[in-house]
Amino acid sequence: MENKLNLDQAIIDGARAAASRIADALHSWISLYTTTTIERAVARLVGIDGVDAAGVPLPNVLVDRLHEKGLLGHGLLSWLARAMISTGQGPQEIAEAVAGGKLDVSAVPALPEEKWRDLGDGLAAEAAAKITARRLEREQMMATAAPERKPLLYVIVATGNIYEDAVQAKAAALQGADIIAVIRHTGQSLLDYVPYGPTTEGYGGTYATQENFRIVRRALDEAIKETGRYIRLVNYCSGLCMPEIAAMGALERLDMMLNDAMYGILFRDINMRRTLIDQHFSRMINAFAGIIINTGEDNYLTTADAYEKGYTVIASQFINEQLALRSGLREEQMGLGHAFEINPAMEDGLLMEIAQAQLCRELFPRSPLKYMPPTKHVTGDIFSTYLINGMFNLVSILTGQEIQLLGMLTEAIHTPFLSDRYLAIKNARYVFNNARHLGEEIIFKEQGRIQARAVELLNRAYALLKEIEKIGLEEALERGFFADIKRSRDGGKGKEGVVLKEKDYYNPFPEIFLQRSAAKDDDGRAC
Amino acid sequence: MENKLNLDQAIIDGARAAASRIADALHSWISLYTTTTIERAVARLVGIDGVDAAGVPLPNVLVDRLHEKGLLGHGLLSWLARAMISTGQGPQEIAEAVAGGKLDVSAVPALPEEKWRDLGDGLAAEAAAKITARRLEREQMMATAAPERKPLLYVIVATGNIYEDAVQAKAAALQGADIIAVIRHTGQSLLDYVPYGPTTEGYGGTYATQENFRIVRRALDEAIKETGRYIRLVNYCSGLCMPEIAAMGALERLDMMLNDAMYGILFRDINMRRTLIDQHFSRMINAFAGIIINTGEDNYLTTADAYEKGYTVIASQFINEQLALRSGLREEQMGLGHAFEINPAMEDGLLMEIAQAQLCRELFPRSPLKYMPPTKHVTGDIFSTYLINGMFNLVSILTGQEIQLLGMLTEAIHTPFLSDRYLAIKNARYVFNNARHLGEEIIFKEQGRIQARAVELLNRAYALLKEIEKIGLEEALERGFFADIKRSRDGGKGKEGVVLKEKDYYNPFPEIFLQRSAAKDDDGRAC
Amino acid sequence: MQVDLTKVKAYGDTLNDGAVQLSFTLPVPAGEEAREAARQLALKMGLESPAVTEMADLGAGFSFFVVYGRCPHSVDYTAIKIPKREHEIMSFDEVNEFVRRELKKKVVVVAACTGTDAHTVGIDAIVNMKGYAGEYGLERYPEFEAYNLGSQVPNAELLAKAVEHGADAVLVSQVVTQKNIHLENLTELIELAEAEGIRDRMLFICGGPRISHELAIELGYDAGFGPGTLPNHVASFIVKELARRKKQ
Amino acid sequence: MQVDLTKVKAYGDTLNDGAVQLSFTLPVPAGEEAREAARQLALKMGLESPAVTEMADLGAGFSFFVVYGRCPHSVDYTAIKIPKREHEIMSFDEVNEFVRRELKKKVVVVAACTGTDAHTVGIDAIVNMKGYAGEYGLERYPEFEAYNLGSQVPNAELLAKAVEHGADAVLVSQVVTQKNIHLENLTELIELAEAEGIRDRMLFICGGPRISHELAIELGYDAGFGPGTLPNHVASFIVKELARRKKQ
Ligand code: B12
Ligand code: B12
Ligand SMILES: Cc1ncc(COP(=O)(O)O)c(C=O)c1O
Ligand SMILES: Cc1ncc(COP(=O)(O)O)c(C=O)c1O
Repeated sequence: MENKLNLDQAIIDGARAAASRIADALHSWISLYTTTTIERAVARLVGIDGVDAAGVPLPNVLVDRLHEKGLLGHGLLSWLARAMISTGQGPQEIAEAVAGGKLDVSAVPALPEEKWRDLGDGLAAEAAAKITARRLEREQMMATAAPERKPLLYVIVATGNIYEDAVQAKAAALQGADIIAVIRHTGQSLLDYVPYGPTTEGYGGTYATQENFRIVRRALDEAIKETGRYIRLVNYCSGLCMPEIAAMGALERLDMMLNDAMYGILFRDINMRRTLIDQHFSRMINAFAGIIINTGEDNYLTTADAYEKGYTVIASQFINEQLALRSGLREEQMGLGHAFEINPAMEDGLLMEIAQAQLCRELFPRSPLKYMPPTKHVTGDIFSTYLINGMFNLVSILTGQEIQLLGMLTEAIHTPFLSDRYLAIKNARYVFNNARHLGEEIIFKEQGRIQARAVELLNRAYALLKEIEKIGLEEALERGFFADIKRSRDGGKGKEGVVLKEKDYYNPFPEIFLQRSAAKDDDGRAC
Repeated sequence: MENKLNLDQAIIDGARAAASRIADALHSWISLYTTTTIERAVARLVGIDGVDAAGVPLPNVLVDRLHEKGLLGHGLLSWLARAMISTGQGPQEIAEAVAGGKLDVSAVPALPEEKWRDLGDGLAAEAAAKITARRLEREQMMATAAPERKPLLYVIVATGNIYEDAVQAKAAALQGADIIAVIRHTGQSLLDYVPYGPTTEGYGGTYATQENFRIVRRALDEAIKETGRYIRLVNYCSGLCMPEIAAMGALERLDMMLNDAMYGILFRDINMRRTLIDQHFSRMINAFAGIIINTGEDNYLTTADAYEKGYTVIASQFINEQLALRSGLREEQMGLGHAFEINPAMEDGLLMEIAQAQLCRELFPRSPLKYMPPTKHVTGDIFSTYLINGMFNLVSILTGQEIQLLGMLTEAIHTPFLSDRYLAIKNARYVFNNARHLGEEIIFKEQGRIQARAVELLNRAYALLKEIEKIGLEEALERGFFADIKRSRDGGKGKEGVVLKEKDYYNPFPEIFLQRSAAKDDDGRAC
Repeated sequence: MQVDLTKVKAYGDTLNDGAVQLSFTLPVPAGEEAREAARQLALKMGLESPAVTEMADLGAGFSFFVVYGRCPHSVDYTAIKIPKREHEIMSFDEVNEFVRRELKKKVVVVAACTGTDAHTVGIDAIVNMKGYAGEYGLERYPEFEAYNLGSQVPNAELLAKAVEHGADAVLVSQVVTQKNIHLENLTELIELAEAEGIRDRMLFICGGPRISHELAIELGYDAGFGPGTLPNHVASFIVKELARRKKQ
Repeated sequence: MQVDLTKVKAYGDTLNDGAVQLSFTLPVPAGEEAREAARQLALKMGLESPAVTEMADLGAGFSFFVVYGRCPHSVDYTAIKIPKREHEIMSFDEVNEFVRRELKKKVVVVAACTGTDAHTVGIDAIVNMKGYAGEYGLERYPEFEAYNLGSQVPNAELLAKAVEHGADAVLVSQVVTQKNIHLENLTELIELAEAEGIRDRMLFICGGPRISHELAIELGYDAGFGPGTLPNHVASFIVKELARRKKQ
């Protein structure tokens, strides 16, 4: 990575070290807890699926029962292993029995660890093998697919109906999109369960369900055959069910997940602890599954001013990076988010966008940055929006971004039409091709406006990180450091789902997941 | 002007010197001739206007009679002066008498020069005073108007109906346009007369008539009052009546004229000599009237490939510059044309556009370059066209252009709608403001793609100029050096209007016009 | 150019030319038949001599069109009557002064973005201290007592809070409009309020990017505010309307 | 997703949602009444629940609108029959070979851009040596004798030259279409040819950005060629059609 901005490496190192200490502080307590959704994710990983007569997912039924009886702190898997031994049934049958009232969770007899431990480990190993198989499947498909050209073109489908989504996802792929995200229903992140089966009604998007994952994956696999390119599928690993969605995604070969450490706290008012615990477990799954995560710093600039608060994005990226490393994610799996959200009416705004994008590029040289399009300041004038999106694309090719969320000309109006995506892809292809090597040809004036802005952003981010290191991330969130949103430490949804681990808490997955990441690659980095 | 391209000054000087010798060669014969339209322009300058019963303009009636009788080589003004003395009537009455068959042009008695010379000189001085008054009027209005911001926004109106044009011109000015051109009817340039009065029917544009000039000037003067900005009016000083239109424009306070030395030859198949003689006289008028001319090199790229033949634009600009200097035009009055016409599908095409635009800027640092938008490769996809126009605007602000012809989103479809202009202005304003100082912040890599392209263009232009110097411009036009169009020396329309000047040819205007230009400004340059 | 306001037509470059631009997608593959289908669709909308200026293959059996044509329809502009909020707009100081003078009590407002909608920027712009575009929000008005419940608030909870705080006005924001979810949510709120017998005890005001005053009135609200609304617009309406009702 | 081809509707993001986008200008000043006028105009085109997503003041009493709405109209795609040039397209070599084999004489074409239209790029693309998009033009075909008269050629002059050269085909280009000037010009040419009794002695072929084969047939031409035409398309048509007529 060329250093075009004249950055001071000591400040970069200082910022990273501060973020590391912030993450360490969080990790001093994160591992003490589990949550209802972590345990449900475990249930899903070992094959429990389906719903009861009332439509409640079986992982919820089972975990709720255990929670009611105060048994969750031991870990679902130890209970399940014991139940399997005592009933001679498999995980799914046991869950069905509990749901049908035929098995009382407290009726499963205690057994010494040696008796059930191998069974539990075996179940986990089997689950891990399934995930590994999907990861290898992806790697193989990618190896035979046409080589990728960066930035990758990322579009969303958001019809609310999974069958319509599938049609549109495939059409977008045929038009040239590399990455398709199925946007979620507005309300899903606050549901403390994952809906079941294919769904055809949703507002602002379609429910993330395992069946829906499968349906779109199938459509995109067809597109992969037809285009010879690998097409990535994305969903949202956020809200009250991050670990479960990570599990589902790992099993259905999703390729990317929106999976931020703080998004749920800030934008969904989910309890801090709950979110920080859940993100860790979900990220371990993503890391193991070879999934690229997308962080959500871009969202800060939709509520806070993008020029004023540009530095908060940088600070947050450092924190997200450190937390991600602790979950076993490689830098190459960290789609750190940033955005082109400065008011287009600002004089020299484009220069400021260039500075911010180039800064992200230089600070996180190995990460496939996720660059978000203008959304907040675009209007119903679809022509202007189309143009501004083009300038966004220009900054991207100029600064070497990798994951390009395409701006939609109707951003201010409705979730994208089929034709909006077509036009967006056409826009990006034109700009990327027509300005392909502009980045190589252009040098920024020493201490000019662009360099000065980048330096300012970095310095302010460093100052913020030092401040957060002092007060802790929780306090920083209470004071509204990010996104201009204040969240109290004990407020927010889902805190009742946080459970202190008992001494004998059993969950073999983290170890399995982190093991792989502990292996080193040629550069001596985790892989 | 910063040198961003690492150009070799010796080559620039060489190219300019070659162009100068090409112009000298032309001027060895240009001054030997007059043309019907030059003499008609003289008639118009001294106040002859209106049409005869058959609708033929009186300047034509008079000049045709003189031409028929072989009298034109002496110059219309000496005849007119003598006719005034012999009849005691004014120019207009005399013209009317000729048209009405009441005065036979050969019946005007010969008189020794001392008898009519003062009268002739007086008529010319009076005409010059009128033009000077309009020039001062403009200068005053500009002095009190809001300061201009470059690039100036230039739009066209082209309804075919002058009243509709006036409404739209004013609306465009209110929306922020700085310059309004009224596009001409498709057929006008081949008319060997200037239509008379207001016109409401035209295809592709509206006839240039003196009354039409007045109508739009009035509408724009209203806009000047309402906006506090000076709004420039443009028309086409080209075709078979260049000198007459220049005269009309000078009298009606037009501010710019499309006025190229070769456009008529190449794009209208007008006779070479006719065009080269006419352009010289018309440019002297424009020079004296303080009008900025716009040259037409951009048009070459609509018939020839813009990437392959980019250097022909540069060569032609050097020639146009030298010819313009010989007509008394200051560099500040030379809106040398170039264009953004490289196929948008070309990889790194934007870099090539930047190179060409920056090159023009550095070669002609004092000239208000006229930068033409993409036209040839845009399509009926109005969204894409809007975006490409935005990239054009970006190159303009990046390279310091001055006169920005705004691209229309419906370029491939129809002459502009009112809303097309609005959107075009919005596009330019956004890009210029958002990237205001980008040019100052960016340096081109030494010998990178951009610099290499600029050097290649300059070298090839220099080679072409040396070649033309050898063979003469006429031969170059015969061989299709410009626009991929071949024109034979003796072909083309209007050659019957070329008249060898007699020894006693009388026309005081060139001297008056060139006199002013001979005055020097602070920098020691003609002003 | 003299426009006949009883017969206003679209304007391209000549009065009454009726020029309009259209774009749409058809679920048929690109080709001459598709182009003709696009033309026919434009004809069905009444357009005269529609020209398909762009046809693009979108893959998967879809094609996209840009069409220009001449629309013969006209609108009687003179007959258009828009229900408008009648109260004039006052400044921050004027509003507070007005409350002190005319209402003589603090104005209580309870605000939320309801349903599953999580877009708080709009309601925050009106209510939060900081305000919008340089105008302070209602929280900053000394004569207002404002409660911002945030986003994704169920209608029932909003009403309960309104009663609890003795609200003079309920402010509700709706941004997501897909499948008209905003209309459903807004209707439900009014129905609930009526069922609870509190509809007339307070003002009900809604806002959002697709809300107009007209629409709000139709839905049974007292006022509606769309894009570009500033806090003092809302404050002015509330206090003037409260004063008007007080007098009755 | 099963499309009913007898009732094809516009597609936004759901089958049969009828979504279309419109933009236009109205000669009334921007304001709530103007916005409503825009909405009403969309309603008159039959759109359901039209939403005006943008209104801009254009100055001088005009305003510009972007509208989205749902178009209930549908088109019977199965009933669309497009007159098509039936001859298959041959390559440069195939055409020349065909002429040698079937016509046994050089094919003479006379081409021009007529009236006051000066756009030669299109006709040059078809006729000149260089051709277009990598395809050689007719001048380069050994079995063709092509005369390109250039632009702004009066119809009468074109016909005279066609007779003079014994043309097998007349090629005419029209690019400027404002106020349908192209239709006038093209009609005049055919009328002149009929008046002179030479209409059936040669093929009349027109082309240009707004020309379709269908339109050309309507205007009395033998064929029409629109955007994207390559020289060999035209050459193929000419030689096959000449051969067909020869056989009759
Ligand atoms: C910012 C934003 C977000 C932020 C919201 C952050 C936050 N805390 O608010 C984030 C990134 C979290 C977000 C998420 C989503 N968003 Co969003 N988002 C936007 C965006 C870019 C801007 C909205 C905005 O802030 N506008 C600025 C404010 C000031 O304007 P305003 O809301 O109109 O408010 C003004 C007036 O309307 C009025 N007003 C508004 N409310 C009220 C109330 C009262 C009482 C009064 C008096 C006045 C008033 O006053 C305000 C000031 O003038 C729009 C696109 C766009 N450009 O409009 C999409 C948009 C609204 N989002 C959309 C969607 C679909 C979503 C998601 C559902 C997508 C997903 N599944 O991930 C999620 C989930 C959100 C949910 N559950 O509701 C869609 C909605 C489509 C539709 N028409 O139905 C849009 C249009 C984008 C798109 N084209 O797809 N979004
Ligand atoms: C290049 C160009 C010019 C050049 C022309 C140079 C030249 N020697 O041809 C110059 C700069 C001189 C010019 C001038 C003017 N132009 Co012009 N010009 C264009 C432009 C940018 C491109 C046209 C073009 O070359 N297309 C490329 C060719 C290859 O495409 P094509 O013509 O469609 O040809 C293809 C097919 O249609 C077909 N075809 C065409 N003809 C024929 C004939 C036959 C027999 C066959 C088989 C096939 C065939 O095959 C070709 C190859 O596939 C268009 C805008 C645009 N982007 O389309 C405006 C445009 C055509 N011009 C326009 C106008 C108004 C003018 C002027 C009148 C403006 C003025 N008053 O100054 C002048 C005067 C010209 C005149 N008297 O006619 C308008 C026409 C508006 C309308 N619809 O009526 C346009 C659309 C621009 C605009 N939006 O205002 N122009
Ligand atoms: C990191 C991240 N997670 C999640 C979401 C949205 O999904 P939801 O709010 O439905 O969880 C976003 C929004 O774009 C996001 O950036
Ligand atoms: C220099 C110049 N003169 C004239 C014209 C066109 O006008 P006309 O051909 O009607 O003279 C153009 C076209 O853009 C031009 O560039």
